[in-house]
Amino acid sequence: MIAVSEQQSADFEAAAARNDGSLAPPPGSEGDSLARVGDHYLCQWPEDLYIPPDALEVFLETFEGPLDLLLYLIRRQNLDILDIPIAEVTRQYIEYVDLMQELRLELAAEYLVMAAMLAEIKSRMLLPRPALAAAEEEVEDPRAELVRRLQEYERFKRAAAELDQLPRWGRDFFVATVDAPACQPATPVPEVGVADLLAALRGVLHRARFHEHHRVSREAISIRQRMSDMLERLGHGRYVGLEELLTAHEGRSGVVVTFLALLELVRESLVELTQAELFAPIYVRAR
Amino acid sequence: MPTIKDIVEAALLAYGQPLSIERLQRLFARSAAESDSEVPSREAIETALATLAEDYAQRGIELRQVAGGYRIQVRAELAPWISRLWEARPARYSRALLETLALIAYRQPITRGEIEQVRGVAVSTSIIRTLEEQEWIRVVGRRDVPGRPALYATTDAFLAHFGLNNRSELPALTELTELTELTDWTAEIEGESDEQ
Amino acid sequence: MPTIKDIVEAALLAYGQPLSIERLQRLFARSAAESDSEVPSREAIETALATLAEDYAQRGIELRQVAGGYRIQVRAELAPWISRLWEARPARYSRALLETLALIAYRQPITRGEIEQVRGVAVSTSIIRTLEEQEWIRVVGRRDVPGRPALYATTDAFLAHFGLNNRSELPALTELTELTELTDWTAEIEGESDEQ
Repeated sequence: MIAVSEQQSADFEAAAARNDGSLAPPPGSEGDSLARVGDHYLCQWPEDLYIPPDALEVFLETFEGPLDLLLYLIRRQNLDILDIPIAEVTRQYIEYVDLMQELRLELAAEYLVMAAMLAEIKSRMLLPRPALAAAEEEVEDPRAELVRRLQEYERFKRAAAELDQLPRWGRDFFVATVDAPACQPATPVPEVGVADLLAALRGVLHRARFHEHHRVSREAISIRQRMSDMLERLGHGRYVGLEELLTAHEGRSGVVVTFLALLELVRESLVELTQAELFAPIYVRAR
Repeated sequence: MPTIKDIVEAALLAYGQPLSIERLQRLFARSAAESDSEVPSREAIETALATLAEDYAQRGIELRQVAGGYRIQVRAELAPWISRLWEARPARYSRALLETLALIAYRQPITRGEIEQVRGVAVSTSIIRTLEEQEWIRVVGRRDVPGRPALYATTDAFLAHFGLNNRSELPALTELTELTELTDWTAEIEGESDEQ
Repeated sequence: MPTIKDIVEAALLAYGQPLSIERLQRLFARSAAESDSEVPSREAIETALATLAEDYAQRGIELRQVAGGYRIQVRAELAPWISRLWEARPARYSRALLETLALIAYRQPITRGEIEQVRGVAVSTSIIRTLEEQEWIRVVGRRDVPGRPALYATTDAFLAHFGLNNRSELPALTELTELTELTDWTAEIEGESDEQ
């Protein structure tokens, strides 16, 4: 049974004494006692409300908040959610809240808000309704909003339970995977075309106020290209005969380009020309 | 030379996550950008998938359409044997987490405040974090109200985990009963007065 | 009722890592502790594995015996297709990289310092390394100035990538000049109309 302090016991006794006799307690005094069965009040928890104190915290955790507790109270009594006996349910709800407080459990504010809401609905229902109004206009049932919320919550409570029942990866089924040792992730090359290159160059030249560009022509490109080719061909420190570099099959313009490239390489001190004696073969060497 | 079916099967097994038909087609493209004559048609991939499904009919594995793609998985009937491979029992999720997940799944996009409204209790940050770490939910935007709260939605990983192809495969939500059925409450009050 | 072969295959596929024969046997034990009459013999597991290996002979996957036991893996022959699964979306090259490449293409052979001079900013080593790894540029010599800086030039791979037979097929800078001048000119016109 629930352990209660001496002070609380005294309170219960006082409450019980007050309620001795057949007179019904005035509204609002019910909170002093723990429960009411039929027309008398109990100082002890009825069996179906008994929860071992150690388990109460666990018990509280099993409820996902005030709506869940309320649903439990309604469903336990097999009541229609659309037809909640608000007075009864409110009393039971408040009993639970009191129990939580008596056990000095950290009570979430939501539970107290719900208790207040229930009390408010109950008081509104106790107020007499104007007879005419009842016939003519729709007066909303004070329970309507609560019922709506309970229904909505219950839908998702069920949906959550069904979600839990769905076959789940790692519990009900397993995904087939195999190793692919030879399949290394490829590093893709970004798509880039000549146009991108040209645009890039245009940008940089434009920014740099590159004043040479009016001199650069298609030939010039070929010359620069030829300069690279020659440097590559020369390798480092190797002597190559000039005749070898100026090949006739390139045609006149080819030879000219090579020659200009050579001159440019010399000018830029990238290659040196050597000649053992006058009219001897000229050798080119990368510096 | 491997067949389309061989490549599709190997790809599904190697990837371990759902692959769409488009993605499977792209395995055959020479380059990512251009459309390639070697790329099999949608129908060819579908035929390969159908043949695989038939191949697996008498086996412990099955081809399933999940999260908009295809995946090969071990049949649920074999779980009693296969689950012994792992020491740890699969995680059990709290009701709070499942209810939060259900609200996000059915009501997305939804804010934390809206979830709390329905559940009647605060949603703990750890639940949101757990769901985000599982990659079952993600922030898809912010509601244009004061505080600009994050809007949550479920992900493909959520669908894949629960073996769903799309959200319409979620169990149907129970219908809401019309509130007009609320019985006349004066009767109840009268009954109560009788009691007293 | 699944066969031993079905369970063995499903286990290998579900686990995705090598499983020893002992481990596979244990899947059939009623409880982890006691030895069970239902546990198939080593030979029975080996027979199942051999049958699986045969099943896979004409497929894109294979059964391999590795250090920790047996595992199913994708055949190396399928790598060209399967590797594409992990292809990241092609990144975009930075403007800095493209400008550097353009300068090397048009002004080769060129040193890093010269590129920096034109661009007005330092050329990061990672750009040069990327271009070298791509095999689009290479060092063709060194300029005979203090520090002997490397001279960069474009390669055949560069030409091949851009669909050029040789460097003279690069759009001429004259065209570029005209373009630039044209834009400058229109910009001026526009500037004038603004003033009006």
